[in-house]
Amino acid sequence: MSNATTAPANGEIVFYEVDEHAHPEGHSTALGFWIYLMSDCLIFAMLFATFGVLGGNYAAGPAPKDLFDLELVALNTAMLLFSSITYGFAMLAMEKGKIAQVQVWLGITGLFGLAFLCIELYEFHHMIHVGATPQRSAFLSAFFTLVGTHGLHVTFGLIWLVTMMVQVGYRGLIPANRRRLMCLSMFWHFLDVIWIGVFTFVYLMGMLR
Amino acid sequence: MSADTHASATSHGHADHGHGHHDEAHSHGSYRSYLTGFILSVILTAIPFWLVMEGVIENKTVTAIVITAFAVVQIVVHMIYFLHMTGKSEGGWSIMALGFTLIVVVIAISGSLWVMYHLNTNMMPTHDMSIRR
Amino acid sequence: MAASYPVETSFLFGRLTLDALPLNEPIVVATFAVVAMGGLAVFGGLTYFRLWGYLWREWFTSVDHKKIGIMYMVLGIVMLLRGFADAIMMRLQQALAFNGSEGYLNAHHYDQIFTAHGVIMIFFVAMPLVTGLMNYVVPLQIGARDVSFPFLNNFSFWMTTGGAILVMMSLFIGEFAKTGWLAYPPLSGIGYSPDPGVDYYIWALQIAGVGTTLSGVNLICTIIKMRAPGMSLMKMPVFTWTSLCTNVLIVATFPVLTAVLVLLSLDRYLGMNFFTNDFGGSPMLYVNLIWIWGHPEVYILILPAFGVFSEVASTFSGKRLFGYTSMVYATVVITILSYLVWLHHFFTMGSGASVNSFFGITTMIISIPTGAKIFNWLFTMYKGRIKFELPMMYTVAFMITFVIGGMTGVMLAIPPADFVLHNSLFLIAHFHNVIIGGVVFGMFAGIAYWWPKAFGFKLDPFWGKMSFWFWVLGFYFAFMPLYVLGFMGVTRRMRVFDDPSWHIWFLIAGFGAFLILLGIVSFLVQIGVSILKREQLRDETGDPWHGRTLEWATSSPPPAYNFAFTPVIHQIDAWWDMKKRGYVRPLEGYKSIHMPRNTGAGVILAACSVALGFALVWYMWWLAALSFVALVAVAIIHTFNYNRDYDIPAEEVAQTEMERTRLLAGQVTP
Amino acid sequence: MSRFRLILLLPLAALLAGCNFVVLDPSGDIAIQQRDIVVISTALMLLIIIPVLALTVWFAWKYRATNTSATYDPDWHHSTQLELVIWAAPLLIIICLGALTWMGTHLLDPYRPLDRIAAGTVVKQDEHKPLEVEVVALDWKWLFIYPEQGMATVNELVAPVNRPISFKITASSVMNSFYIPALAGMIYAMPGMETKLHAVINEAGVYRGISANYSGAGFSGMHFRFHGVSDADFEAWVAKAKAGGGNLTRAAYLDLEKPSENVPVTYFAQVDPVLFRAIVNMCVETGKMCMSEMMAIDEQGGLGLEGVNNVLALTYDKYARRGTVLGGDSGFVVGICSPEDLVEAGAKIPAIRTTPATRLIGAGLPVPAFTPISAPSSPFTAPFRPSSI
Repeated sequence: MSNATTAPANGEIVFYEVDEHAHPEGHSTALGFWIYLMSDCLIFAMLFATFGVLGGNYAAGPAPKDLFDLELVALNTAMLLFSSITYGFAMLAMEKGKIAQVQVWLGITGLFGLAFLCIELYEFHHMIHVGATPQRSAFLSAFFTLVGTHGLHVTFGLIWLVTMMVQVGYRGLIPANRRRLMCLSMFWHFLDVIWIGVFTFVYLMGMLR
Repeated sequence: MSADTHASATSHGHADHGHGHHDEAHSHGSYRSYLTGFILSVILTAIPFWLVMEGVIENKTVTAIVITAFAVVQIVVHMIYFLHMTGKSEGGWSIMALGFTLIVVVIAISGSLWVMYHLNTNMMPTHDMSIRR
Repeated sequence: MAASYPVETSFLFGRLTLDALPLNEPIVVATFAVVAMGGLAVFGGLTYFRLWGYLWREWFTSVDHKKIGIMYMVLGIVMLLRGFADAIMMRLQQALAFNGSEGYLNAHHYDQIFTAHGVIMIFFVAMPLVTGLMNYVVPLQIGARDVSFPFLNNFSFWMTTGGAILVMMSLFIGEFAKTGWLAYPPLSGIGYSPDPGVDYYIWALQIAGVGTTLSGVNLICTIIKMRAPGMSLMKMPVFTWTSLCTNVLIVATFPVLTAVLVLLSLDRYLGMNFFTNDFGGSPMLYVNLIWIWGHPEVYILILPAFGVFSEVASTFSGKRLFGYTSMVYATVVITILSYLVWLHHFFTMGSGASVNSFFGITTMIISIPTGAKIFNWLFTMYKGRIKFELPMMYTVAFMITFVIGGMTGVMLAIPPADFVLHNSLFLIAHFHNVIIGGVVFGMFAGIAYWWPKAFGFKLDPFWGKMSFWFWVLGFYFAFMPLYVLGFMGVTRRMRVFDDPSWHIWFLIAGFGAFLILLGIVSFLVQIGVSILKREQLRDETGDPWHGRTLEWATSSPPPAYNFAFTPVIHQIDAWWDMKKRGYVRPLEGYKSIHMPRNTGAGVILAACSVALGFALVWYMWWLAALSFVALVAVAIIHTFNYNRDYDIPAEEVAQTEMERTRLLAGQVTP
Repeated sequence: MSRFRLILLLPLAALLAGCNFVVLDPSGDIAIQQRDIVVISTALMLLIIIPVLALTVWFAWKYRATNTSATYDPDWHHSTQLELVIWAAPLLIIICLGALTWMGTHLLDPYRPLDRIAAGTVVKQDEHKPLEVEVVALDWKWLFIYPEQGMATVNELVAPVNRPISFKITASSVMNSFYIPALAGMIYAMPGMETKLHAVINEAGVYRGISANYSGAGFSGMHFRFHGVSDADFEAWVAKAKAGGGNLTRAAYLDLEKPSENVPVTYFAQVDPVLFRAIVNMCVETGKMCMSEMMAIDEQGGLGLEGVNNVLALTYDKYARRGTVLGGDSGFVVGICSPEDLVEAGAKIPAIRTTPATRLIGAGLPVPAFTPISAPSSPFTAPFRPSSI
């Protein structure tokens, strides 16, 4: 009786899938994480919009050209770019299943990320030291918040990266870990994309103002 | 960060999944594609920095437009070579989500700038700079 | 009030002192006593009947979308009571405060009450009800076992609850914001609101917002990835379609709210200058940004209700939905257009005529797809055979009420008209007209419609009808006078009045609020009576309404795994199609089913978040740091747990399904 | 279902009873035109709303399950013609409303100077010189400054009938909304900003004026009386007010702006001539940099790194409690020139933008000169009357 409804033979309509298949583990993870990144993108969009509106309000204080050091920003950008390619190498190693290589590349990526953060913190420290604090003007509020939010994301990316290194060491390149590494890869490259916006619209355009 | 909630142990007996959407859908690229992306990014980053640091173009507006164009191209490069975006990943849903997000981002940013420009022009007190001298 | 700033803080308790407890305010103390006694009774009862373990194991830690959906609904209904208590206090105050009387509420309380009413009704009533309904119904409608990320679902729920808890705390510890529900600066800035009220507001919304956004991501993925084979996009039930659009809106707007509130809190905590007047900040920017979130939010609430009405109209008319395709396109068009209209909330701020007319016209354009939807429901009834069960009654009441609200909405969309109606009680009447007439009626229709699916018995019709008539009449009595008052030039958020000719209208509105109170009581009685009479109201078919969509294909309540065998879809209204073509349930060949395992991580993470929010409100930096570190640590530790699922053995599945076969055998096949 | 209809009639019945429906029966030309738009748009929408309501009730009744004589067609779910109609009908209405919106928004833009006093009476430049009134929303009262008369009042506004009034509106602390329902639509009053409103009152009388945007504890008491009077009465009132009042100096203003509720009507015979400009520029306090100056400096690229030292700690404040827990005390930017300097400079160089020379009005319509929507008797043709330019 049940076979009558389930056998796909002789053109009869099938109402139930008897040949059970669960939806495979984590088959939505990549899409889900991507959608999360899109929502994160909107947070940055708002910060960019805020910077766009308030970026010229110096409150008779310092302007970008008094504060920004493009050489430092270029160095910073380089750090992030290098970390991107090294993360890419980690992913390639993961494809080949080479745990040690993955760990090494992840470690290098982390170091580049850390360097990026340190340079950014140095820049912030320098600005606050000369008195250009986030409280001084709407422009500085918007600058510190936008760049700082990106930096905060990098920080969380680093925490996640370290966690992943531990987990890869602990469980190897099991599918769950591969999936997580892939999500982290999206996250890391997404931060790169945001940084392109930051250096173009905040730093370079700021110097043009 | 806890997006991946199904952690699976490999031992489950569901090795054979009938559905088409099982593929991890992300090609992870190759050394070649990563290197291409990287080199393009370096170039696309270096040129705008050079343009601004050296003041190559006199007109600031033109410079701004040019570096914006470089940024857009570089974002596309990152999307393709690092994020492996194609029209096919996740059955087209990724690109659709991206497209929708871009629409919303453009509406929100340009709308805000437009609205705030109006409000500022209409309402903010202004005066001529010459009195400062 | 004029405490000098910065305030005294102690290391241990921050700025929290005994003065923050409203011990000298009889109303609050009485409320607290009632809540505390109620809470103790519930706590005692649960302890006495040893239900804590059960609740923890079966509900709090559950990752089952059905249980989470029900918990969302419970949260929404509990918060409805709080939000409505605020409403009726306002109505009472406004009915009393005439002829020189100050009423019974001072500004300090009244201003908190209307703020809390708005915040609670939108974020902690409407949102949980909508999310709960989507959570419960969508996976069943698409023939899925669960959502894409079951743990995330649990976490999202507890974050929403965490936000609600923080709002409730503000009632007894300190105070809530006195700024209106969107907390416009500079009023919500530290200069004019130095008290912790706005901080409660910020952190409650931030915590709940995380939950809402993640639940949006989750449901989008579920709908995209988990549909049963054969269910193409254009074969999805309309409720699933509206849910998809709603969640797209959620994911694309709640980050905006998050960002804006972050900026506001930076102003308040760190003295930055985004929305201050000094140092180049711009309060107008806040208004602009928050409405980029705020307008789509309205559609987040109404779209699922539209979905409910579509399902209900076609089910109870015994007919396929008229114009499915145009319904879907209308929904999609509304989704996109809702991003293009935000400025209509501040036409009167002073932007130029071109900006105003652009946003006015885009706003009106939204009424075209909305109008098309109304016509679609209308022609679904046409040539149908309409059974006026409770959900259908709500649908007809909705259609009549909502067109009026739509009309007044378009009036407000015309800038010159808005200049005389904005911020008046006309505006209040308008948005209650669409929110009660649309969202609330929609949620009640949805609850009545899907209740038998969730619990296996129908709701009592008598008390349902009582509730319906009280709600509908109460709505008209409560809000039609506000339209009238709007034309008399009365503005919102007023505490006392000096024009006696307005009094009668406030009395009528107060009477309407009283009727709504009876409506809410009847609703609660309805649930109680139905539970008592559940054996009479029992439905053993799983399909009490002769439904059309897949959720009616399984038993009521559905088993944990929803469907023993995944259905295959050939048509829209898949279940109707299956019944028509004489489907046969497979009765053997059950396999073990792979399911996610319950986890307490969501509760713990949300608890850490609430502690973090509370600490930040009161400047208890040690607690903030501690709970933040705990939050990160628990999240990381949770990722080390790889063992997150289990299998329901085939024998158990077979047993459950046999039971259903037995029940069905006792029925005449529908 | 007929019960619904009865309830719908309720507001109409009340209308007939003759309450004070000021929004529907205003006394100023601008508000009258705005009322007309409300009425026209409602009529346009009722064209579609009434059939929908009727059909809903009719279908619900006719196709009820107990009526087995009605046709039942469970598979009827599509009709291309019908779908065209249900999309086209709202579309047509919205096209009409859209045109109405476009015209109305431009013609009734509060920034736009009046071109008529009433239907049929065109404004003549020499004859109808607008009365200037500067409005300041304070916590929680309204300050009206009459620059021509050199006087100011609190919570009382008087204007001669049939003379255009030109309001400049700002606020001292938080957002409010300036609204006299009988006169014209509302406009926000915001600190550090200046909004404008042009209006005229056509009938003598006493009207309510309110703040339409919630602004804190004293909000409910923040209303005033607006008197429309004859020219002679206006002169008499000015004389009376000037006889009794004090002097609104900047110090007096700083005292006045401190929060107070339900403030009685007060007159000031004299006003510091730069007070309003100082309020808008948020530099009433001595030493504070004016917004206009700050913005001009910012436009030139700021004051450079030295600019960071240009801040002093706040000593005066309305509430005396600013500053944040982690951000420290609040300060202010030290001004380089005083408001007087600004005015002086402004007198020499016509640079302070008081006229709407660069105002944004949108493309479609040039600033004035044809009769806006007038006769409600011909509501459907009026908005589309050809321009007389």
